[in-house]
Amino acid sequence: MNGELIVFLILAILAISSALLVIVLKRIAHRVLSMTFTFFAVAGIYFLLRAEFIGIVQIMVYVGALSILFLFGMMMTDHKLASYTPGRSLAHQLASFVGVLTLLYLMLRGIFSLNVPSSQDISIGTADRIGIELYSNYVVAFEGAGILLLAALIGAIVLARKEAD
Amino acid sequence: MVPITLYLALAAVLFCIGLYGVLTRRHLVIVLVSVELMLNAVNINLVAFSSIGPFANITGQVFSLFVITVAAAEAAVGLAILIALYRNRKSIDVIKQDLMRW
Amino acid sequence: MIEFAWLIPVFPLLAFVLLLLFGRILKERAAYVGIIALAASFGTSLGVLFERIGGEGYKYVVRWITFGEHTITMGYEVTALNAMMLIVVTTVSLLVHLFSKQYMHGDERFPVFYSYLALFSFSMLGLVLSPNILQLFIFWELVGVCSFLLVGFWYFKPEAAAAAKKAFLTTRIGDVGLFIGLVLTFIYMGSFEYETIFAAVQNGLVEDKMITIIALCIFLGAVGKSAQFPLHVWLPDAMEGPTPVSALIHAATMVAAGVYLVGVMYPLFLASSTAMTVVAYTGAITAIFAASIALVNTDIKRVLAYSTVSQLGFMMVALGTGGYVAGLFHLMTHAFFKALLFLGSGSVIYGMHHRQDIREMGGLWSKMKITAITFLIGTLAIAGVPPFAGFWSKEVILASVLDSNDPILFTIISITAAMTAFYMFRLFFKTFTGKYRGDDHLEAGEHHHEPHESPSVMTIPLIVLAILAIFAGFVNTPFSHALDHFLTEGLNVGEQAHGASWLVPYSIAIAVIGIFLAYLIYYKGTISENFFPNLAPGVHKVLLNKYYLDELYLAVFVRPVVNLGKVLWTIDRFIIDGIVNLTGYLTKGTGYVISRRHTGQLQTYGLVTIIGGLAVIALAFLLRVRGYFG
Amino acid sequence: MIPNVLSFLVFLPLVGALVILTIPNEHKNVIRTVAGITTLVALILSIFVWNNFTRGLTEMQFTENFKWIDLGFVSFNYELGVDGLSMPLLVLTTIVSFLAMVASVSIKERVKEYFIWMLILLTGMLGVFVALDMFLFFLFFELTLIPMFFIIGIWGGKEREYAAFKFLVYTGLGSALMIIAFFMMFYQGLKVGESTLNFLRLAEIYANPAYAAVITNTFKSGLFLLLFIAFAIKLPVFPFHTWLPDAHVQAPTAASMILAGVLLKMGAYGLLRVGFGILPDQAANFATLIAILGAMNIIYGALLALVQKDLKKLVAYSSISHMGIVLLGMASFTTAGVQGAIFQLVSHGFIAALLFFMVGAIYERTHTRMIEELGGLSKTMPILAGFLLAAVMASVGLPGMSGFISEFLAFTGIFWTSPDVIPAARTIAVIAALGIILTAAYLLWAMQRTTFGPLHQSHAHLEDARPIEFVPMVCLLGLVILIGVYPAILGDVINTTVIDIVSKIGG
Amino acid sequence: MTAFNADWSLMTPEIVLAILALIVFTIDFTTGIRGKKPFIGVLSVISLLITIFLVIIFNQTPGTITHSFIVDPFAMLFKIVILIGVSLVIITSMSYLDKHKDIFHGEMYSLFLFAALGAILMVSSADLITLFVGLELLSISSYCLAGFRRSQAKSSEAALKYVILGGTASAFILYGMSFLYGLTGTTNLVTIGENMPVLYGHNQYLITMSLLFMIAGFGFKISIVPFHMWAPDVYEGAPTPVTGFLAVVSKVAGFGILLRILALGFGGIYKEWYFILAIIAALTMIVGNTVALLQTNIKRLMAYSGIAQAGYLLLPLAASLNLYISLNMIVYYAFAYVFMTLGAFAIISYVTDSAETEDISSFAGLYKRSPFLAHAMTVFLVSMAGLPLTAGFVGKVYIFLGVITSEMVWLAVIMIVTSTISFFYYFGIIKQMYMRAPIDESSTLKIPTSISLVVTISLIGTFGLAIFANFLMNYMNGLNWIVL
Repeated sequence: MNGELIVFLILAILAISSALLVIVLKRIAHRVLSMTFTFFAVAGIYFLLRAEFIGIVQIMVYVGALSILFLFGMMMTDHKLASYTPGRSLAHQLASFVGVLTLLYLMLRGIFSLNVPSSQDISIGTADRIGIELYSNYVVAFEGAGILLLAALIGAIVLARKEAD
Repeated sequence: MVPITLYLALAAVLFCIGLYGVLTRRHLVIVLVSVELMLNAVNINLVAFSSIGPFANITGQVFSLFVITVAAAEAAVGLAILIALYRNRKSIDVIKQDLMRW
Repeated sequence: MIEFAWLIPVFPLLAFVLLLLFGRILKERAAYVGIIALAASFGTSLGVLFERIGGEGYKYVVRWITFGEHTITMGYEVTALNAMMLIVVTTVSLLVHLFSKQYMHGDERFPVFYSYLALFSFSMLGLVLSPNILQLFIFWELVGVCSFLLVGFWYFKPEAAAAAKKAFLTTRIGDVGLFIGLVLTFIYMGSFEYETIFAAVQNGLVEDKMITIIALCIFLGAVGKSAQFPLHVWLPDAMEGPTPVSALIHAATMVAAGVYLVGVMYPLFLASSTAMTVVAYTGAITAIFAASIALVNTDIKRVLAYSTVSQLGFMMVALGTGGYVAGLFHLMTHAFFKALLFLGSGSVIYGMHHRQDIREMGGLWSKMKITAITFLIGTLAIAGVPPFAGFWSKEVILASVLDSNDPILFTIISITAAMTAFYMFRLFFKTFTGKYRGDDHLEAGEHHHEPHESPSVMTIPLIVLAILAIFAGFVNTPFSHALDHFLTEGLNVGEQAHGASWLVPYSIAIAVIGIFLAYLIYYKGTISENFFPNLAPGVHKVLLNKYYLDELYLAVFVRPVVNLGKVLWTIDRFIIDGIVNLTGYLTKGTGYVISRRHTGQLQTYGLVTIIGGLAVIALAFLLRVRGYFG
Repeated sequence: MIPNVLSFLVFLPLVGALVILTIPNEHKNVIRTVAGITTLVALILSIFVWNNFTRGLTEMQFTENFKWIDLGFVSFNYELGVDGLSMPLLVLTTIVSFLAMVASVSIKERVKEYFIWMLILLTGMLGVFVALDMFLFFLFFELTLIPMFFIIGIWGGKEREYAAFKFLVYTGLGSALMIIAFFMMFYQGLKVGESTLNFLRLAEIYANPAYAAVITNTFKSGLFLLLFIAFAIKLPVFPFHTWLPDAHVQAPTAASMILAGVLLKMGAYGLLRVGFGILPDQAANFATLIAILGAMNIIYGALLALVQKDLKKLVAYSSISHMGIVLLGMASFTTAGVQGAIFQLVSHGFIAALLFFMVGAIYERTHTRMIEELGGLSKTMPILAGFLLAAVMASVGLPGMSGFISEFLAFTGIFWTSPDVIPAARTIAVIAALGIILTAAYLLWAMQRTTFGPLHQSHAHLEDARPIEFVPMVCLLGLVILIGVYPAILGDVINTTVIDIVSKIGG
Repeated sequence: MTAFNADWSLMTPEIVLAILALIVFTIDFTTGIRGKKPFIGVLSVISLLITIFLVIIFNQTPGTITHSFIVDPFAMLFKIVILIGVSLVIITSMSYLDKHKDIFHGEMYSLFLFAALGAILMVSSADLITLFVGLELLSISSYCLAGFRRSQAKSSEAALKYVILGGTASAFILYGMSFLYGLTGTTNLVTIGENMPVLYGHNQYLITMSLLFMIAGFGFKISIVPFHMWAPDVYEGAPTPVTGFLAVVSKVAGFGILLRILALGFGGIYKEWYFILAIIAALTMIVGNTVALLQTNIKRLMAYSGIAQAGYLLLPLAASLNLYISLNMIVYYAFAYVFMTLGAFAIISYVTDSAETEDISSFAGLYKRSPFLAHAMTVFLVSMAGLPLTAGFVGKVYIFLGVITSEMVWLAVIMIVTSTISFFYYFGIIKQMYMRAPIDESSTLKIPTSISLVVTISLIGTFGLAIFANFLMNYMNGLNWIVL
């Protein structure tokens, strides 16, 4: 059992550190890269949680699609900005830091105050179970999601479309 | 067997890192990335609960599926807006985006 | 006849309305409207008087207003007293109407003048006929307004405008006292009806202290109207008005209203010895005070004005010392001879082309005979020389003062009587005897006017009044107390004093002393005019400046009030309103401060949101813990 | 007997406004006539009501009632009715409004809008006086704000916008306090199971000793204080008066007439109807305060009027001073006093309207309101000067005019008050009485400087009163004198209600 | 019961709207991306009207599909409000689009329709997932719409701010939801609501936290202080009809969903959170009304006024009242709000366009240039200020009465005082219209039919709701709002 814990800790550290790197690194490319690592780590967490399907989706969508998307976005805009020093005023940064930290403290406090027995039998998130659930109880949401993607598509096209012609 | 609280803690940390990123980074792409981080944190929560939560069931993973979808859509739209903005302002520096104030 | 008494005031009222509407068309014919109306009233009041002497009274009232379960009525009533007053008022008024026709000739607002006169006559007669004291007060105020209008008749003269305001305001002060007095009367005696009030007083329903207070309040009103000290200051200024007005309002009728009021409320006063004393002494002080000023004043009308004040003082003394009849008797006689004197002076002024300073006159005896003779009669009357009217009334006053055996009062009155004789004859001598001094005072470019006798329309009233001034006194002499019985019957006003036998010679003596002194100084000149002034220059100066009372009032009352107003206004604008505006600015300020947080930086927004959110939630829970929100 | 006559009366002006809305701008005279006729009809209707009003009844008359908005736990009802308290004010409103309409001929531009707003204003004012439901009352009370804002803000003087906003927000705040008090009052009633917004029902509930446990006296006192402040702003009572001079001075003549003639009265009416009607004991407890404030108003207003340089401001401050008499009368809690207060409401309504009209007429000719720039006006315009003099005399409280009656009654009342209602009543009264002198002082002084004295060169050739101007002047003066000479005509209508109000204390 | 044997007729309106939206989009798609397409606008409006009709038909009888989709009066009324709102917005934008060539017409209409779909889906969903999807459908469409004036930097900037902060807000909501799910094991609000009291007993802290996270998130969507910061900028930058859309539709929908969650999910532990809303409401009213005093840009001003209005709308929730009464108030005021605000926005959109400035001075002398618009605007402003004879007045008094009866006098005082303050800026606009001379005397506005249509409808609504309030009230009094 300890093995699982170790794996978890590795993944967790990986996730957190690469997430921090996203914040602190200078070169934009590096940042996006470290973001990818974060997503990977998270995917790992999912596997650790026996949520295979979600894990795979995570890898496909985030690592696959989104990272590329962000890279494109980064390229289509200027990357010189990357060399800037993080320009927010110190006061601002400090305030944000304090604020976020307080929030984090409150959250963690809540999380550790959690007094429920975590169930022993791990329910395995296989595709079929998810599929059945999806098409039985959440079909409405599913259809909605379809429309949502369409809307996003239209919006994205309209906004990103070149002004020419 | 890893206690659920650790997963939740991890999620909380990621969430806050994302939030901090949103609040302080100048590069808009990174800001968007940070938002994605927050959503990821949420996902960890959901999946953790759905696997080893007190009332473990599959719903959580379905939920996270939707979250991922939405996150993707949001990212796409976000980047589209980013590009439109870049066309207009020739900059994606957050600090420069203050045509409207007070 | 007597039940038609209501017609008496109505005639002038009609005249007033008529003139108001058609004055512009009527032009100077307006005079006839007024004269006819007054003649009618005069006739009616004669009839009323005779019936009243026949012994019948009459009273008629209608409901005026009801509040709660109290009802106040209005109407008219004929009593012995007001029957007499009706005659006095209508007579003088009628004569003044006649006189004015010539005197005001050529004035562009001639009809307006007559309409005012009519309105005044209406108010005065209404006052006299009032069955209760509230109605009396109503007309009391109305006559005040008429006086205001007439004094300010030549409104474009600043002095006139100022004088009018002064007259109204000063009397107003007294009126407020009277007003409070009335309210208290109503509260304590439950009615404004004279009978009820007197009954309440006699049956001791009201404690004496309150009676005194009420009496004094009412007397304050009288002080204002009758120009008693210290509220007398308005009357001399009121001489800015046309002379006939002075004759009618500020000599014969309105100023006497104060005395009349005291007379009407006499039982109330009798019930409070304090009140009586106050009345008596106020009268005495006023009398000698005014007389002393009259000694040195050189404006023919003002001298008369001060003498009026002084004479009113006499009446008050009389009433204050229990001389009910004495006071009212003098009121009647004084009305006649003072009206005579004023109209006389009016005639003189008319003859002198509107110059009033006696130092510019002199030697008019030859130039305007009738005026001079009638004026002399008036002077003799007021000086108290038998057998003229003034003598008799003054004699009774002395009697009642003596009867009250108060040596101080008696001396004051005696001295004042002497002074009266003196200054009146000073006036007469300087005006009519000696040589004409009009030309000495000609200013550059002003050419000589020959003084001339006034036309008959002016002299006839003089003659009529002169006759009255001679004979009016005989209604009440030590030998026949006709008026005495007439006024006092069925009325509880205490026993009337009939002076000791030596009073007649005594009063004659007093008069003669005064006259003789005047004769020596101003006719013979054996004593220089400047003898007394040089003797005590300070006193002379004080007298010339009327004891500096006007200046005093200005400094003590008027200026402080105005300044207070200014201060308050500043406070109002900058502090009270300032606070209001400040609140507005503060609100805007808050908005500004908050809006500055909207920097347009989305990350600031996020930050504010996070911090703010935390703060709000913290606050919420804090308050919760503190026990708000139950 | 017309059914729902009150509704007709209240909404007639609104209909008139709609009619005018359909008339094209350029037909100014048509618009004027329509407005005039509408108001005239309203006036006739109100007089009809006045005549058919049964004297000597305490009950509401001509009542109408139907559920308007049902909220389940309570319903906003449409309830109308008049009693001796509202009857005179109703007629006052129609009369003053009609004359104001006549006075509005001087309005030359944007005639259409102007009359529309005037008519809406009229609806609001009438509604306030006949509404028996708190919500309805509040509705009409607020409704008056909007048109007045426009009238001051568009047709006003130099500072018009400032004045308009000040009026809007300041008196708006007043009605805000009012509605708070109203609903708290309602809620306390709801607690004892009585869900009503009707003034009369609430009066019964609050008088009912059975509920004393829930509706405590402290609560009542707080409520009364709130109400008092709310209405004090409208009345206005020192120190809440500062909106009044601005509004009155800046407003066009007709609006000033209505402001002083009717709008101020709404405050007093509310105080009597709600404050005294529902919380008589508390009113009695605060009587001393009210009396002192009344005296203060009288003196303060008079002193400020004394030093004004602007004739219209002077009149405005005189309004403040005269409202003091109303307070004084109310506070006395005697039939005489309260009746005096109501008399003062009516009489001041007419007198102030007349004064403002005169000032307006003078301003129209001389184009100045500064007292020192006037003077000797009697020479060029004797008739106007004459009427001004009459108005001033009425304002001074000359007997034979309505002002005297109210002063007399109010002072009788305050002198009469039992010491346990107001300890130092007489002292207060005597001090207030000094105000009478001051009133005479500032008004006559103003006269001396405007109509009397040497003529100011620039005003050598001024046109005297026009025929149309005689209508308001004669009517108002006539009414003032009528009431002054035969007050019973008004007194009989109010007396019963007054007795009713007074009888409530200690009950 | 699973989705297969559920009564799908309940969903007819949504389904139909989805289909119609797709049809509209396809037509637009086939007619090329450029050029004016008024017919598309008309089509969209028609489809919305059809949907309203269907809503009224099919949502009369309460019912549910797998407990994730609920139909009840609450849902129905909110749907009607929303759909009316969207239709008015679309009609307004028809004239707006005529002036602005740089906007793709068809796409705009389609996005409006999708947003509407999301909104109505959201208000009638009782399941966190469905709800979330609906919400995001609405939000994402709104992000895009805000940035639709692609040539305008302001527009893009607005969209950017909106999308980033909106995304963060979503994250907050989701984070809160995740705990809710985790502790109950279900995403169904009804079930959650049933377990809530017990649950709260065990995990007081976490429940409160998740609630607060959600309040923060939804607070952002309905722009209440302190989550309102984005609103002014976005409102200013977005195309005016979209501003109207944000101010009305997303706000009302947001309220609907917030109500749904609080009522269904957390109704059991009401006492634990109402006071937070009370404070938020107070702040919202104060901030909104005071800051609005200084605004010179009309759209920005409307943003702050909208914030203040949100404060009023929040009051019934904050005041501890019987839920049904609160719902009465909110729904009534929502109706009033839709009409007065969209009426105002129609006029604003038209006037600011023709003046080519969004400064308040663009309204100068409007009474001369177009009396009708001026008078109408006056009515709407008066209604927003809460003065008589308008729906705003009745609604505000009603809410005020509610607050008083909940014994939160301080809140009532803040409400009434701040709304008195609001006179300043609402009448400030009126001042511009009536007491200022127009910039150029000559120009009289030719009002397009679409605008006058919206204005007229809104006028009728604003007055009708006030005078015939009883119809709506009676109907609502009889309602069993939420089927559990």
